[in-house]
Amino acid sequence: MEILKLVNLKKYFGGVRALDGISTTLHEGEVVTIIGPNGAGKTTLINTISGYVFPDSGRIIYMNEDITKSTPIERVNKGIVRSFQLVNTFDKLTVYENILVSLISSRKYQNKMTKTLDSYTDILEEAESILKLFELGDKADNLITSISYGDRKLVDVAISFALNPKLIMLDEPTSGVATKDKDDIMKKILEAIMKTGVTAMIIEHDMDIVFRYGKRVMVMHQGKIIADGGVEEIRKDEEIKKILLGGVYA
Amino acid sequence: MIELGEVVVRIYNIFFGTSVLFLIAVGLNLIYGVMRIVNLTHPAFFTLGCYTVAGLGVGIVISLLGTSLTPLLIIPPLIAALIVVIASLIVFPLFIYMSGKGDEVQLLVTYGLLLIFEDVFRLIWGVEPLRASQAYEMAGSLIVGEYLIPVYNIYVILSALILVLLLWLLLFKTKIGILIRASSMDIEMTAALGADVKKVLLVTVLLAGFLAGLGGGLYLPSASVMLGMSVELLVLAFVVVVIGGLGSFLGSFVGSFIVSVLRTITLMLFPELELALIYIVAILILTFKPEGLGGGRKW
Amino acid sequence: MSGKTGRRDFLKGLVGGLVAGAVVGVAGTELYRGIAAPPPPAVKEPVPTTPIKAGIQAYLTGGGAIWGKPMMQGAVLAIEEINERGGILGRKIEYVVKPETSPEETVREYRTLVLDEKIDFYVGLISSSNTPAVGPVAEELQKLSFFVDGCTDFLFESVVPDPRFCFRITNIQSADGISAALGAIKLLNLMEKDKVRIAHIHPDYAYGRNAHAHMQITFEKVLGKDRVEVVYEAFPGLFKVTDFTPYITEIIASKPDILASSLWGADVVNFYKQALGYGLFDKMKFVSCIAHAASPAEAVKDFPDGHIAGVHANYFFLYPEWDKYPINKAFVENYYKRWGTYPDSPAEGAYVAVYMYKTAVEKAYEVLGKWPEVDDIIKMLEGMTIYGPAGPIHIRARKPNKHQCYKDGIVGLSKYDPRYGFSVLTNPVVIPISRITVPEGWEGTPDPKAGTLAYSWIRETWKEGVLPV
Amino acid sequence: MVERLKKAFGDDLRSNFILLAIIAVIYPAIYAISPGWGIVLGHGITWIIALLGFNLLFGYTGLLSFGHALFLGIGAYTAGFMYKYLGINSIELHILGSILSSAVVALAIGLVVVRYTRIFFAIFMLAIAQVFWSLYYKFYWITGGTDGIKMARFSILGISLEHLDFTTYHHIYFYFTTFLTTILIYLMWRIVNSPFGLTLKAIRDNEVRAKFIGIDIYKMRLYAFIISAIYAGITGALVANHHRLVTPDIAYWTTSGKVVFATLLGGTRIFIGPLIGSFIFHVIESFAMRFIYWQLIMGAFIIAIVILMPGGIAQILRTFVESIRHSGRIGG
Repeated sequence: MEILKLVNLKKYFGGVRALDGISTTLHEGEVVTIIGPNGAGKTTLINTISGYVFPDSGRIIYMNEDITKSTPIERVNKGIVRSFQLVNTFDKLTVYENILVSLISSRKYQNKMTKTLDSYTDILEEAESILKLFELGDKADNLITSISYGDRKLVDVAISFALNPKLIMLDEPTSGVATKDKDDIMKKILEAIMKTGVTAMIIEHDMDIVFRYGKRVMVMHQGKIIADGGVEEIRKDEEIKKILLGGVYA
Repeated sequence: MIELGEVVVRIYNIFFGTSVLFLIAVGLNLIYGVMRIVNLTHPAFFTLGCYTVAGLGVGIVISLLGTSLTPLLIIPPLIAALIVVIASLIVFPLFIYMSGKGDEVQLLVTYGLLLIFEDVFRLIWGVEPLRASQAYEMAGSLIVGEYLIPVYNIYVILSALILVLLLWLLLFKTKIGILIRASSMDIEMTAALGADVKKVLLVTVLLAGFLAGLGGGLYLPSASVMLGMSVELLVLAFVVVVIGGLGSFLGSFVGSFIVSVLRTITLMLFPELELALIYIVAILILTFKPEGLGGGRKW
Repeated sequence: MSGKTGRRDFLKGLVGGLVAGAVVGVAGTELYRGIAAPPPPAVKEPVPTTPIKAGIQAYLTGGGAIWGKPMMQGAVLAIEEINERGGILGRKIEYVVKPETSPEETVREYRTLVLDEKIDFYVGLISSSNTPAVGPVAEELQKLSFFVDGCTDFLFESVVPDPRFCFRITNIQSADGISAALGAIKLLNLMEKDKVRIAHIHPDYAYGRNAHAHMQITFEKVLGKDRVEVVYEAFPGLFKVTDFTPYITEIIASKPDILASSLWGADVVNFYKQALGYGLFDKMKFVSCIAHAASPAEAVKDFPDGHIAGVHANYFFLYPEWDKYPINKAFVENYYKRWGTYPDSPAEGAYVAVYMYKTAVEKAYEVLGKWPEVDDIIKMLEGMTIYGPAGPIHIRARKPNKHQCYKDGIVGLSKYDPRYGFSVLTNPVVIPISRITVPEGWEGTPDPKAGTLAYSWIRETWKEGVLPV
Repeated sequence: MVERLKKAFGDDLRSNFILLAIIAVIYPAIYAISPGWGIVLGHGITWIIALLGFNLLFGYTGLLSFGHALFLGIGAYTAGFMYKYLGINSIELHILGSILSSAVVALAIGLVVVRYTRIFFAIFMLAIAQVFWSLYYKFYWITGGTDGIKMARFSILGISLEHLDFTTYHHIYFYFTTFLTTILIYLMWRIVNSPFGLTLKAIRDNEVRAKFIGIDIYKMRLYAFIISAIYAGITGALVANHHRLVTPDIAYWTTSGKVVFATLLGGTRIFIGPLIGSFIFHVIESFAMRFIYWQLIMGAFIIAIVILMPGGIAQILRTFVESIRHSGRIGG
């Protein structure tokens, strides 16, 4: 079943064409990795789908509904969730509380102010299972600022998962993480995606990671999708390699 | 029917009011602009300038040079500026401590300093209002139609204009000025580029102190200074910077001008509303144009 | 002027035994009222030797300090004088000073004075906001309290209509505005004018509003409503404004004959200084009810000559004339010797308050033969008349304004005096207080807008076009 | 899993109630030795409520209000008007009235101001509070201007206290307020530990992320603003009854300053902070006022505390208590 359809999305910042006519379709349960050099428009694409910026033209169809003009909150309520490139957590709260906040929001409990949290066993249980999903259980009571960067990235993703998303968009979940930990994090994230069966869109820079874990890969360059296909297909394309090398490694 | 003389006097009052408010607001904005510190102590520096002239400066000048106008116009405000610069130097370590700390730390520390200053004034100068209006009286008055206007106020207006010019030259044409402006945009970047940020901050604090001291020194002969003045000036100064735009050099001027115009108009038409109207305008501006009427420009 | 005659009668009767500097309590006919007049006991019980403790509360910071400091000095001077002469019946007086600030904090400090410091009596307060706050607390804690100022009519008309423990020394607030207006009418010959254009500038708080209302109704009644025209009114916040130039311009532009004002402290300094530069004083007469009242050496140093100088209807140190009234001379000299400055209205008020206590205790001791309880002291105070530096001062025993002190008001013309180096009050007009205040037993209701009985009383009982003094 | 919600010292109810109980027990002794200090404790207990409200907004939501005097003023004038114009002197009704009036005013103002944060919010609140303050001045024929509104002693449960001596009267006031404060502390504790409370903290820490997990920041802030205002309004009504006088001073910006400083003194990141702050602030203030140069002492205290104990006094207490517990555990 089609979950997301982008129709000719355009977004210009001054003279820069961040999105220059993006059209594509995502199906339920699909995991898409987006790659491309810096400034290709990857983050702008996620920003546009999540409602952080509005496109200059084009349409966003989500589950057969036009959400081009919906607010970020409306989209979250419909199940479109994202994480950010830099760690974006609630810094004075514990790991556990970070996840709870997210659960409160997804259950629409944020207006409940007469009873303390311990009476909401449903979200407490769910928080435990999310902690388990990301293997964060032993760090649950630590302040988010006191755990390793890699773990914070995981919490960041876990916050998104707690919103019970249908479509999750992760903006470079391993960026800034020490190389040796990247595998571990990516593995945990993908496992979570598999277990929950959520549709996912992941921006990733590290080619090794992409080629090891990716299935469908989408290549962006100068605001356009220049290739879209299986990992092997993309890996073999010399043209793409040149662009990626020019953009990332040069 | 409004006579021409009346109009002239009112415009003249507006210029005078603008000059005085500008001299208070510009330092407040300078420190906020560069250090992001809301300096509640600033009005105390202005008041210290006033006290210095009344309690020290004029006495020194008269005992050394006798009662003659020109030295009385020029020297006491400079003494005031010097004293306030010294006071700024003394409290400077606190400003270094505060920069980068939360709003609440800044509010607490600068308010604590304000309280301390008020008592220091009392300790040194006592409880009676002080004044030193020799220069104001000797400068005499000009006749405008049926009205008289004090010449001294013209001197204050001109001095403020000259200060604006000098300040502009300093900020836009000198190296330290460029560094100050750069720091106000992005202090980390400025530091990364190899500038001695601590020196820039020191210059900023001293410059703000200098302006406040000079402002107080220029203002005093036309008024008096008393305990509690800094606390009263504080809220007014805030309104000025809110109307003009927080941290904006141009905004200091715009805010001062608008508050002066508002005062003159309300006092002419409905004097009961003076204070309330100024606050209400500040609220309206915060509601509809939170960057202030200075156009949101930093400089 | 009956006020002066009364004073001369007294002076004639003043015996030579009067010690210069001592304030002598004169037992009026009412003094023994309330005590079943027993013959003075033959044997007097010994007086405790422990010191008496006085609590003083005065503005020590902010714009009010210009009143608070002399008030404290007046009280301290009286205490020191008394101690020098052996105290009250041999008991020395100790004192504790606390700051007067906002009503909330003032009440708190008052309570500390009474409950912790265990003072025997209290002298203090300048602000009209603080007496209504402290008054009920004084009644509640049953502590004999002399309020020096804070003269709002509101205190004894509605807040504490039936006081036992609190007394107030300076004249009631309404008397202030009324006497200034009457003084202006007399000294400026306003009765002869066809039309009087009036501008007003008062501080925006209870005192300024009160002065405005009472000056205005006095002008309207005495001159006739048709002959008075208000051309401008402004109420700058108390000590909130330092640049008065826009006000000055508007006042000049409205072309008044007189400018009625109750600005005081730094406000009056700023105002007249700036007004001089704009030539305001050449174009109109300034009628102030208070400018010369506190710290005149600071407040009105080079005030222009020939304008109405008000002293809050209380006291100016040159009057009563020193040669005719040695109590004042001695007070001024002692005060100057002790503090290096001339006394003013708050200093005199606090000074008198301490002596009132002394006099009442001594009189009660004479009658009872033992150190009196507070109730006995109060009985002595009610209806008492004593002679202070400003002349005779009478404490009311009956409503309205029971426990309010009354003395003749004084208004004059300003004149710079090189002997003192500041502007003084000359050509004094003494306003007999009985002519301008609600008589004892008068039953009316306070005017709803002006809020005072005095206002209703003038509106209802004064004849239009007649000068009552 | 509920264990994870267990609170450290200061964020638990128990330490709050123990502290309150200690004060309630020692209060009569202190009053007997020095009634002045007993009354200072009375001030302390009264202001806790407003400080709790302020801290919900600042410590938990991240909005620094420099105009909380606005709501203290609303509460106090509501009580004053109820007495002056309706002859009501029941303290329960005064409190109910001020809850209603401060909620209504907070709703009207909150709709605009909670759009702003940081210094803009602070100054905005300051300006609005100053407008209200100048209105209390200007409409003197309604508000009594600076003379204020004088109130009689309050009645409680319909029983008049008019004929009691002051000491008994003050004891009744003290214990009534302690009772009320206990309830309000309990309610506030539930609020900050509820899903709503955690949501507020999330907004404080990261507004953008909060928005992207679907939280309506504007609405949450508005709710917090209104609750905060109600708490301040209750203190206003109590202060009016404690002093039995309402003057514009309570709405002046220096009162706002007092709320901010007392809370910060106690500590804003710990639930018990306002409780500690209120007592310590009043003790310091009363102590400083025993000297002529009290502003200097007060100012020096403020600066010293900010620099030496940036987390407030509660933070130091917590470190102390936790270290004792910790060493106890090791020792045992």
